[in-house]
Amino acid sequence: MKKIINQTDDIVIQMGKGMALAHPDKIEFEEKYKIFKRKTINPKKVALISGGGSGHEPAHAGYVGTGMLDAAVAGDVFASPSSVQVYHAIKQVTGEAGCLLIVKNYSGDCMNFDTAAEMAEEDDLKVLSVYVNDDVAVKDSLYTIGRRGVAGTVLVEKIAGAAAERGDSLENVQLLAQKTIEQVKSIGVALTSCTVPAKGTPTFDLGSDEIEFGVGIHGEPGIERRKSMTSHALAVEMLDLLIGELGLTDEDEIVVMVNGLGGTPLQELYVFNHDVRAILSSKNIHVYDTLVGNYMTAIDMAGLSLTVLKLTDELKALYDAPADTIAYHK
Amino acid sequence: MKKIINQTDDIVIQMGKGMALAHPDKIEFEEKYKIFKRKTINPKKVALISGGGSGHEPAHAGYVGTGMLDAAVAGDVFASPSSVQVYHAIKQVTGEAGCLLIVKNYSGDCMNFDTAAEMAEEDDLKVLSVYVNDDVAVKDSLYTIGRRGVAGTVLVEKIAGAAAERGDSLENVQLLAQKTIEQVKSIGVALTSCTVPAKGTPTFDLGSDEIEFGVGIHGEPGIERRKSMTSHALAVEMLDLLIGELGLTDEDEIVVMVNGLGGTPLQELYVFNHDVRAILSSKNIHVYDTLVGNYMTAIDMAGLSLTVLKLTDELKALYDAPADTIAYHK
Amino acid sequence: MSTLSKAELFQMLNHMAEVIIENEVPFCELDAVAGDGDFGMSIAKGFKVLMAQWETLNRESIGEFLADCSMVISENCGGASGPIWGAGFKGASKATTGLQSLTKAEFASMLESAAELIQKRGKANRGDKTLLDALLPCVDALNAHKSDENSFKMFLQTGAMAATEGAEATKKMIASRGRASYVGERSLEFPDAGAMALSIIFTAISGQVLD
Amino acid sequence: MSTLSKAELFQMLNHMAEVIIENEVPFCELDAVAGDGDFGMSIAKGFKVLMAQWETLNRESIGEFLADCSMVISENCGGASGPIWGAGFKGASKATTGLQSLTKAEFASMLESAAELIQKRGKANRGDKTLLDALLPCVDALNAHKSDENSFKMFLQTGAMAATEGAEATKKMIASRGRASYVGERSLEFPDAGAMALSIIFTAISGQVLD
Ligand SMILES: Nc1ncnc2c1ncn2[C@@H]1O[C@H](COP(=O)(O)OP(=O)(O)O)[C@@H](O)[C@H]1O
Ligand SMILES: Nc1ncnc2c1ncn2[C@@H]1O[C@H](COP(=O)(O)OP(=O)(O)O)[C@@H](O)[C@H]1O
Ligand SMILES: [Mg+2]
Ligand SMILES: [Mg+2]
Ligand SMILES: [Mg+2]
Ligand SMILES: [Mg+2]
Repeated sequence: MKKIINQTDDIVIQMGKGMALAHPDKIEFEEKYKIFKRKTINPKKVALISGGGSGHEPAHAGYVGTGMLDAAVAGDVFASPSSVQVYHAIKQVTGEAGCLLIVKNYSGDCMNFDTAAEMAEEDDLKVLSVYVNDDVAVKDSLYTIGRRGVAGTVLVEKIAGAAAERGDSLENVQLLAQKTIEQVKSIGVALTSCTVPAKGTPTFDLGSDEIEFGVGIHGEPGIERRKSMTSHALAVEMLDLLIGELGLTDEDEIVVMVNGLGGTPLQELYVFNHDVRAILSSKNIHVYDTLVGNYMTAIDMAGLSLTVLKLTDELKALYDAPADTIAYHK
Repeated sequence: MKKIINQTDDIVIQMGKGMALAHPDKIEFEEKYKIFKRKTINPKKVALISGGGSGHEPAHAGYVGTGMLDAAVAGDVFASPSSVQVYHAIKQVTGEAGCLLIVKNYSGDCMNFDTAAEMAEEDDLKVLSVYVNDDVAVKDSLYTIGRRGVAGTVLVEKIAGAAAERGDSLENVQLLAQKTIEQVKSIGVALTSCTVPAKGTPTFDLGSDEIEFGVGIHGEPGIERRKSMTSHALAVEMLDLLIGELGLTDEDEIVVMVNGLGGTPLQELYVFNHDVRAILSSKNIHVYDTLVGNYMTAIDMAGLSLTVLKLTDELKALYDAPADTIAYHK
Repeated sequence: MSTLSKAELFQMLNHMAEVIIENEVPFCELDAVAGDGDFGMSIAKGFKVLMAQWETLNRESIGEFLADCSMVISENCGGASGPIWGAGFKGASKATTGLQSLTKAEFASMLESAAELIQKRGKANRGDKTLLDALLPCVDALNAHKSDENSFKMFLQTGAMAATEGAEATKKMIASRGRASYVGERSLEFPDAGAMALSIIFTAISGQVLD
Repeated sequence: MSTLSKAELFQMLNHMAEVIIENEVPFCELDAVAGDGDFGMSIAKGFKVLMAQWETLNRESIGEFLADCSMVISENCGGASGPIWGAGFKGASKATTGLQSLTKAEFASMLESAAELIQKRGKANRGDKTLLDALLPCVDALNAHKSDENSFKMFLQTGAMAATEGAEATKKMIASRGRASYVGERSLEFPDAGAMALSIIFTAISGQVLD
């Protein structure tokens, strides 16, 4: 493993401090519970908290700021923060309007965020949660814990953030976040594994002509291992899955996010976006806005994910609202 | 080689189109001469053009927009655009106020941009040039063509862009760009090679515990091959070089740019920034602003570069001016 | 020996922490096959903090000690392991409040209570390919043998064998809880990381108990 | 044969383009050692366009044809190669305006004029470790032998040998022009990519000329 780091134990704290030093106008970093939060908290509005394991930078600290999150709680690399950490984040940013937790649907995250919510409720704080499960690589079955939350989470944070900033009630912010979750789907593909610093070796091995189709943002296996494909062929398959899941027709308007997984050159993301657009335009599906970049990464994995959000008028108005964070401007 | 691309021949055109499709409000892409330009050109202000080989995304197309460039000309991956391409870019965006070419100091780029300037002058356009040479890895000797231009170019574009937007004369914009060039220094380090798509194999090989200290943004060799180092040790050496070159003392105020070379996780950039700040603060050098991210990449290379710009009051005012481009907001 | 003293139990827990810390990398590797490869790291992290705070834990009774352990583990183990192992220790503490030593029966019900709280917290059932598939057979075996005349060591080794068999059997299961559940049938043929860890831990600590 | 007809020269240039295109990858590899590894790609790209536009080039005279080649190459070869090879073809065309065939002396001065414009454009000198270190010795050899009684083929082969020796000698030079100049002494022991290419091209085309 070659990485530009010091001791692996301290990586999240050093990163957090390095981030706060780079963006002193946007965020504060509290080392003890690894909480990133806005410089000034507005206690009148619904507070929005997300977080999860580290290694997905810029998520979620990069989305703390006006129009998006109030706080992001960081676990170790790929490991949910503890309930105690999340509890302290809730305590620090929640006012009378209450707090919404935006949780990516992993068993560890769900258990920790849920326990934290229970603890905060014991302190008479109003806490609701939503669970993002946009990854269509995973079968949605009664017998599993459901689908994983991946890059679509950023769009949920954007839209719920706009609702909270507008002054919506906690219940309404939750409802809008939930509506967004229902309209957002993602699928990823890996060209290489990621390497968790503490482990020091790649999580999985891929042959020099293989890709992992449907990979998760922690390097979890996906739908299947495949031979390498062209950008266009990948775009066809990935869009097919998403269009099918969302039931898109030529009436629909969507937001497209082409998300790099950390080790992918921007060059490839734009080439892929070109293919995505050619296919969408052949189907007369209208693209309202496009995001291309590293929004939700898997450390140093080469590969990308494609996210589609189907807009309704209600969601569009919120999508258009301003946002000013480290990694997302509007 | 595994990459998300189609034919390697077409990669720049597909990328360019993919980029314009993603940012229709910010840029236009002209396929014939591979020119990215602003949607509306203000003929009264000095036009700013940069460009060079592709593979450094988001440079330079990502810096086209208010407060920065008017056009960026793209060559093939790591190959200067032709003089004819640059000439057409000049023709398309230059008005009565003239045009400044911001050229990274490589023999190919210099020859092509110079020839283009000569061609445009034959059409009675006013064209001046500056050559960015911020890479301190290269010895500056009378016997070579001088130092390479790397990530510092982005800051030159920022400051010259602000001067042009303010309405400065061509001569003055050139002078300010030149002053910036004199105050900006960079040094890079590679953990892995990049892979040029058309070639299909890595440009160089590094052992599993080796780094290339002083690497160029095309994978050119640097100062020397070394054993891997911690982030902190790297920061010490890189800063020593830059501080020495700029003659920084504890009176000085600087802008720091921690630039990922394309395959580096953001995690590492922030850890590195943390080390950079610890060292700077021990030397009482004041950091006015910090940029952390992928600003000038070498396709998929893992590694980073560190750039320091020494501010004067004159440069600071321009640095503070707004900018609104795909990859840089202020 | 037919009871385990408080000191012996603390010694056993200390050894358990050592085993977990030593196995950080192998435990990660077990999780890498169908999960996300961080299990060893997540769990070792909490037990390292536990070791560091060892001398400060409340030693009034076994239950009190385990309750303190549960707090440290919940707060410091990452991922799913924090809530799961935290719940386990909390369950264990509930069954041992005030106790200064454990009979075989008390030991068995301590683990049974641990398994109950893990089930409550994680909502997993037998066969879901989690550490419960090692823990529940272990509890069953201990309950079946809690009145045997054997040594405490043999009693624990019976539990360890059952845990090992249970862990082995997870190879034939398709995960439906935890990260491995996302890969469906691709988790077949590989054991669950948490179940394997439990079998390794139990085997190690039962081996060290004096006859 | 003591002159080269227009058709023979066009045939030779066509073959040159083929050699360049065939060697795209090896030329990149030569450039990767101390440069940026794109030389083969940069140069092949222009010559591919040249081949595609082959039938549309102005065939009135050798000079006119070479001038057209120069335009295509300047516009379509990437990197330093566009200006350098464009200048070379422009120089060659200047020395051959209106000519329908070339004597050995005319061939030699065509290459001499090519070298001059390359020097003017790129400001490199002998010993700077560029393609000039293959081209200038080649021109010298051709000038020295332009009055020999040998065949045109032998004449060209003399030039090719000089180019090859010159390219070989670049191993001992430290680059001071082009991207390899940034690495200073680390360019030692490796030949210059452009010089090697010139030697390969010249050797190949001289081998194909009829006796
Ligand atoms: N809901 C659950 N109930 C019981 N055990 C679980 C549950 N989810 C996961 N586990 C156990 O936790 C182990 C994985 O732990 P860890 O890697 O720390 O969590 P994560 O899945 O968050 O990365 C699995 O191998 C499994 O034994
Ligand atoms: N100033 C120059 N004069 C003559 N030849 C040059 C000059 N600079 C570079 N070259 C030649 O060009 C070759 C490299 O071409 P290429 O790889 O296309 O350019 P770049 O250096 O821009 O990547 C070198 O090997 C050298 O022979
Ligand atoms: Mg995990
Ligand atoms: Mg080049
Ligand atoms: Mg795990
Ligand atoms: Mg080159």
